[in-house]
Amino acid sequence: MSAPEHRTATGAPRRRHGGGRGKGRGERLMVPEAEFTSYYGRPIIKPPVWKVPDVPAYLYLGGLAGVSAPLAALADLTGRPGLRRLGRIAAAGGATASVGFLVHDLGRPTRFLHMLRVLKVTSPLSVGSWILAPFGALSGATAAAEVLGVTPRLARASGLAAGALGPALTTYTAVLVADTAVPAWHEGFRELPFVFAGSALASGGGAGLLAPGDVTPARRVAVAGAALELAATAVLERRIGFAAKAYRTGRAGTVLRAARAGTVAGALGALASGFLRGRRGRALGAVSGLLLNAASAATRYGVFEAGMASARDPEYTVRPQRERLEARRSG
Amino acid sequence: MNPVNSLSGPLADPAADAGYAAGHPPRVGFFTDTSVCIGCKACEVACKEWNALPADGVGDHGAAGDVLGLTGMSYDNTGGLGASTYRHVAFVEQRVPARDSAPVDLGMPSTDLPGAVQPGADREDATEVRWLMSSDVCKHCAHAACLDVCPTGSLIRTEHGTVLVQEDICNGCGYCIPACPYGVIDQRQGDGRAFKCTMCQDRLGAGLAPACATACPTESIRFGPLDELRERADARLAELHDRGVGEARLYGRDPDDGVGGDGAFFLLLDEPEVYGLPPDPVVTTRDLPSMWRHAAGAALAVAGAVAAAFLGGRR
Amino acid sequence: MRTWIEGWPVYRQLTGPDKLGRGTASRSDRTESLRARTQDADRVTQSICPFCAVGCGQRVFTRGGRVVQVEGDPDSPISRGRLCPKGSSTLSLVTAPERVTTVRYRRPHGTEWEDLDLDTALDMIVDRVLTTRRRTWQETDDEGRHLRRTTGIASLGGATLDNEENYLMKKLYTALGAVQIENQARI
Amino acid sequence: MAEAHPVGFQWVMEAKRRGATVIHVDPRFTRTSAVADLHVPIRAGTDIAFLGGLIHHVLETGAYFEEYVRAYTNGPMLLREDFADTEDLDGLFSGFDPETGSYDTETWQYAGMTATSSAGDRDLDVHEAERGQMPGSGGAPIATDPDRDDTMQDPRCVLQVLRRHYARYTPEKVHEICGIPVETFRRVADALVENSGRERTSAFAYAVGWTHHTVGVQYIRAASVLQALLGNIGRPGGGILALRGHASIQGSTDIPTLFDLLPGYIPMPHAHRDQDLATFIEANGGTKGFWGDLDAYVVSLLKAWFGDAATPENDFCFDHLPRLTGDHSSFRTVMDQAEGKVPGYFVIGENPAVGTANARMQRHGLAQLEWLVVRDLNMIETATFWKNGPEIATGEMRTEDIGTEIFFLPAAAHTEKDGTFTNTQRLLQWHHKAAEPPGDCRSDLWFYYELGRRLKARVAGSDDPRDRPLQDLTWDYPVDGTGEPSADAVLREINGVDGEGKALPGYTALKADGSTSSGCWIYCGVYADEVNQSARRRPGAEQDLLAPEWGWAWPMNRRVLYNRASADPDGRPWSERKKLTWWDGERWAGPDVPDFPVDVPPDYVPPRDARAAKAIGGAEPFVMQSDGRAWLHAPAGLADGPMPTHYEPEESPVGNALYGQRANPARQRFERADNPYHPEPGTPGAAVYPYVFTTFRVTEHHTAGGMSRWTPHLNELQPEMFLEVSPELAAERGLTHGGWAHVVTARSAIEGRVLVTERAKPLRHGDRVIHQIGVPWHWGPNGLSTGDAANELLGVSLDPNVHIMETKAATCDIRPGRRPRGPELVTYLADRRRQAGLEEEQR
Repeated sequence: MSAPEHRTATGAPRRRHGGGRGKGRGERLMVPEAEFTSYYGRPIIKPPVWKVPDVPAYLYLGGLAGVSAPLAALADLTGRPGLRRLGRIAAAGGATASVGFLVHDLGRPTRFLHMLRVLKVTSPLSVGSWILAPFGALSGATAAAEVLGVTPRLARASGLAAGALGPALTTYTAVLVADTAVPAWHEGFRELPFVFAGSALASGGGAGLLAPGDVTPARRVAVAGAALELAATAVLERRIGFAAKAYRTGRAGTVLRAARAGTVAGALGALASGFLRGRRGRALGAVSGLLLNAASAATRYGVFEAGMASARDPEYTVRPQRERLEARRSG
Repeated sequence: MNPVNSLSGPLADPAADAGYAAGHPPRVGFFTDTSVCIGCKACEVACKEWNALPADGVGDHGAAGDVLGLTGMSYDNTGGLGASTYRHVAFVEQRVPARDSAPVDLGMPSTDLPGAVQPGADREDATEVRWLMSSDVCKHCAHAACLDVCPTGSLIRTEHGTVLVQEDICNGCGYCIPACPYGVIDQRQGDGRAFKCTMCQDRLGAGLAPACATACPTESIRFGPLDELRERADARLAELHDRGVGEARLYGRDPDDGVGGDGAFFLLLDEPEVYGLPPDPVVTTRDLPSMWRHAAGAALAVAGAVAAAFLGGRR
Repeated sequence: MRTWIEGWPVYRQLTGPDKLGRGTASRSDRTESLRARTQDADRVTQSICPFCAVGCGQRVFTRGGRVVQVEGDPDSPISRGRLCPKGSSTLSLVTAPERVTTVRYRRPHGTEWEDLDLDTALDMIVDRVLTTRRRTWQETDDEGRHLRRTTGIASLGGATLDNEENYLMKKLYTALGAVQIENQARI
Repeated sequence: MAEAHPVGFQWVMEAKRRGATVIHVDPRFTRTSAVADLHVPIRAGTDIAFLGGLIHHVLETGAYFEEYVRAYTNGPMLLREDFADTEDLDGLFSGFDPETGSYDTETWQYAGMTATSSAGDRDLDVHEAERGQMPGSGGAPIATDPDRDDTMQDPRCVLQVLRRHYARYTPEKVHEICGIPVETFRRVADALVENSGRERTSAFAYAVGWTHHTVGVQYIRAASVLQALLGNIGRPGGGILALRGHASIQGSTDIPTLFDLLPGYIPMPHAHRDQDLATFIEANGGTKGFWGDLDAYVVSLLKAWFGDAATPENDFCFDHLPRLTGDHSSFRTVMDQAEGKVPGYFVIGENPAVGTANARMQRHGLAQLEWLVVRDLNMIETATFWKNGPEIATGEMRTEDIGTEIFFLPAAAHTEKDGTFTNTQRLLQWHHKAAEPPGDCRSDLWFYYELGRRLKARVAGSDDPRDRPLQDLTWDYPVDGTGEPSADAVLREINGVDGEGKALPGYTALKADGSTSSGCWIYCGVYADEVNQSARRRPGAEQDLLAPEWGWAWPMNRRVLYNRASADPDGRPWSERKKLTWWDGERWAGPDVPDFPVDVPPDYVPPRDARAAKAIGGAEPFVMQSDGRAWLHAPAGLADGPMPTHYEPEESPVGNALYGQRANPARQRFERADNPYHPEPGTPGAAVYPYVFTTFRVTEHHTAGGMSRWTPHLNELQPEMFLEVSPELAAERGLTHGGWAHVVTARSAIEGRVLVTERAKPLRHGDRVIHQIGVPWHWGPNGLSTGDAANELLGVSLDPNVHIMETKAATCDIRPGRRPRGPELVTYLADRRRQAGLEEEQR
């Protein structure tokens, strides 16, 4: 690798943030911006080795499954067989595919079962595995019963159990990414669970819009989820300081802007579909549901990319820490 | 006695915290004194020879991925720590004012170096070059994020208070990699598992020092019980300060820092980030209880939202 | 069954002191059986580093006749157990897969290497030495000064040769009358 | 030192920790500079000006150790009236013959000598031009005490001559020549003076940065003069320490595979009409000091080699030794090879195809051989030049045209054989065999033993007198089950035995009557008491700092040479802090083995007819010198002047600021088409090669790479050939950091990746800026990391004393981008040579 950035082998290039506002222009800055130093611009933390689409898909599908399961369970209890059927299949399919992507992403896939070797509350992935495993079994059994049309009582019980686990499935993934040294993820550890919750609701609800019969609860879930996601994202970007740049710029920024547009459009469409009768309403609902799911997947991918970008650029690591250190020194 | 669920703050005995009975060996570590490092890289080679690590990148010029071939980063053609590199010697070249000029604090990165001379100008007498070298290694944190996030129990605390990847357990989930605030651990291409410094766990068991510390010609890398190393480091720091080396500072020595103190700590001659180290690392799991609370809240919101959606009549 | 369940770290977490699975509960079989390969060496041989002239002490660990580790000899008052990167690479140097371990022969004007038996090679070299020596012998120079030599056979040795090797070289060459005997020491 | 001898450098760091000042003088800012208290950048090839400046400072400020200088150096000795200095002759000493390019050294002698000067001069059969080849082991034989003035005020005394010689080496001149600011120079001078004297000592450490010059020997001499003036020789913490680069390079000169030496620095005999052993001894031995026993050393050597065949009647087979007729050094030989005059070549653990200056000439030599034997661990370039040498690529050679028959025999590694290495401090250390060599790999000991055995068998029945030496040669060594001869037995032969076959205790036991044998007199004692002393390994922690029971140092296990000088003339330590060897009333005492006849009291005055060791006065510590003193002025033994003088390198960008004589007048040059030199500074063509380059080594590789370019863990650390340039030079030539550039000389062009570094600092020379390029040494076409070899760039010009080449300073050009490839390279180089006006001149 050559190092085109450097004119010489001299180390520690010092980069001034907020380019163009340097000393030479006669401007007087209110607070002189701290210079940022790094080791040849190399990242300080290691960017995750998690692959695309494996991990974003795992995050998205977990959310979809986690909302579909309670949706199906309650649809079962409230006599909405269409929603029940679709929810059960979405829950099981999402969980299975989610596990599939997770295993595929492992460096040693044959050692997948090592995930259940220990139960570590300090490890969101361990906790998640212990949620995902029973959830997968329960939702799988439920869906099997649904498809085969057997043992509806058992299916109801297992469906309820899966439904109870489902919400946890939607948000542990937020802890999973936040419990890292990746600045854009860690700094957002308070907001990310709500972003993921909202995004999961939007996708689960959105999927429900594809079901035959009454999909009102799904529509409500979708719209509420979209609202939660948008609100939580807005809070996230406002509160996490310098790391917010990772969500606004680059590929992550582009993807997240598209996701937001999709979410807004999908939510509006879903809402509107409630006022339209017949096939047009159903069709609009279905399109909105698909759009919401696409947007939800894009949100996870955007969050993923924001994290990757913040891991690759040492400035995300150094600046906040340096500021913290200076504040501590002076205060 | 440590609280069993300690996630941050000082931790007197990490091994006890991990279930080792009283009478386990003392916590050991490295004190790397960069003021006597000559950048010879014996540590890198001795480590790779002992641990039978593959070379990463010979003859491969500029392929994607890690640093291969000549990097242009002074004499550092290693780039950083990685799955096949448990020791990494950083080389930093700096132009600084000549030592005979008025003293300046070289450690502060917030200003341009006083007296810096532009290339091309006559630099006779005005400046001199400072070449910093530092052998980086896994910090074996008191609170090790890599260990805590590991879902398989592959990463463990050993009886020596160090952090070890168990190769027969790791399934390559990769979680430890972004969890490390220092960017130490990494996944080995073609193998899939994560690797990092073991502090030569096998050698420790045989009563030997790790390979790097054994080889180090100038005792820049010292190995020993952490308590002794901390005393030695304090004395060395005082000595350097007495000699007017005001820029010397310890890094990772303090048990009150964000990771509960490093098992491998350093004496540096400039700010940590100059060497590629984070200036104020915090173990991510410090915030884990709060994360779980927020996640629980959000999950409840999900549950509530789904439940609420079924309220009222059907349309 | 009981052993099996005890082998499951979750069980050990629940029943032992390591509730969080950070240490004792999670240890694997491999970890429990880790041993330094120097412990399993049949023999430790004291040696000297072959690179520069500082003369650092080395310990060579062998197992089954194969070198398994080379590291600094702490007894050496010169090096006190330390080695530089080159010295530290000695294991790779002596066990390199690229190391050539058979005789290679290139015939005059040949375009490829050929195999050759070591014994045959020695005899061929003996032939060459004797022939060349006879052909290029100088008994006296034009002024009648005694020479009793050949300038047809030259030798250039590296400076990693042992003293004993240099001694046999100088002794043999001198008896052959070869004078262009040189060494890295001049280069 | 930190770069190439990191483990030795631990002791420098230890000293620094205890308060020592570490000063690093080097054209480049290296790892050593990084931890030194002061780095002094110097223009490559100007160290004598710098050291001369220090000598000037010490003499003019009276900072020399007067008592030491008076008693232990030749400072008081008076020189002949007809001696003329460089001050008088504008850079030449008296006695220079411009036709032969060599000196008649007679006028350099002391006044009042009854015998005429040095060995060579008496030896009328040896031609003038061959005298440089005579190493002058014993220095000038002195028959009587020369005239001297112990007040050291006489204008003809050495100290005053020295003062005049260095009068113009002022700090300002040092600045002008070396580029070292006056203030920096003063800091060095002050530190050196403050740390020398009774209570303190300073040491100089050097490596090939000092020896690889056309004035290399005089570099070391300059340090010797300075250290002798400061009283820093023979005392703990003092000295001039050669940091040698190979495990047994010291051993390779002690037991030399060098053309001009027999074991123990005994000169090889020269062509002669009627020289017998006695006249050889007379011509080369001294009358005083330990060289006075040369007869015992030579006879014992001949007994070791020819055994019972060597008798007093046949002069101990002295006539079996072949005779020299001048320079048969490696470079001369290679030129002869290139002309087809040398059919056979053994290359043993060496890689001249990339490792020796003017590598192209080396390969042309290889290509003209009839047969070549290469023994090595790896498939080095010397064995593969016919396949992938640069000349194959340029079309200058075709594989099919190369008639060289090549035997590549794989060698055993040090772990696979017993033997001794002699390290840089003369310490013999035994390495034990740890494993069997794989496949056809064999030790070089096996190879030569086997070669000798077969050769002897083949000539056993011969009646050709030429074969007599071979027939008489002792060659009986025990072999083990694998056929490996016993290195232990060889070492014992080197040590030597007495008439009863018992191992000798030391060289003082050697006899000239044929009753003793010893393969190398200075190693005699390594097998004392029938014990392989080199294999002693009492842990250092159980011994004092000298660790006398670890290995064995020649001579006689002494760790500090000339340690008699650590005591004053009366035998008392100069200071308590720096005591090492002293007279305790009965004998010389102290932790080290005294480098002095142990029971000769300080007040001993030898009788006038005493000779050899008996002629050493009790206050004359330099026991190998014929006058017992350290030489500030060398009355004999050197081919290029009695006092070090600043000369510019063969190629330098500027003229000599001190004298009209630009470069060493006695240097060895080879004006050949395949060895073109650059135009002198100031001539029109000089601008074609405007920059200075200096070759260097990095920690991660070993010399020409034969032992490091096949090791993955080293190659990943320094994976590519690179060129170190300053930002200023990069700007001037448009070089990009990380990009390619090529360095051009009249010999060749090599490419490398550019490392623009502020460690490289342009130097001022008057109103000129001198740019210096750092070119590492280690690459070649084979191995895991490959690249062009620095030796392609270098021409061959040699130090006249030891025939070592100048690699540390030469001129070049540097251009962005890769070098031309294939035949284009040949035309490119020729074009540049034509621009420089060299091509017409040469062809």
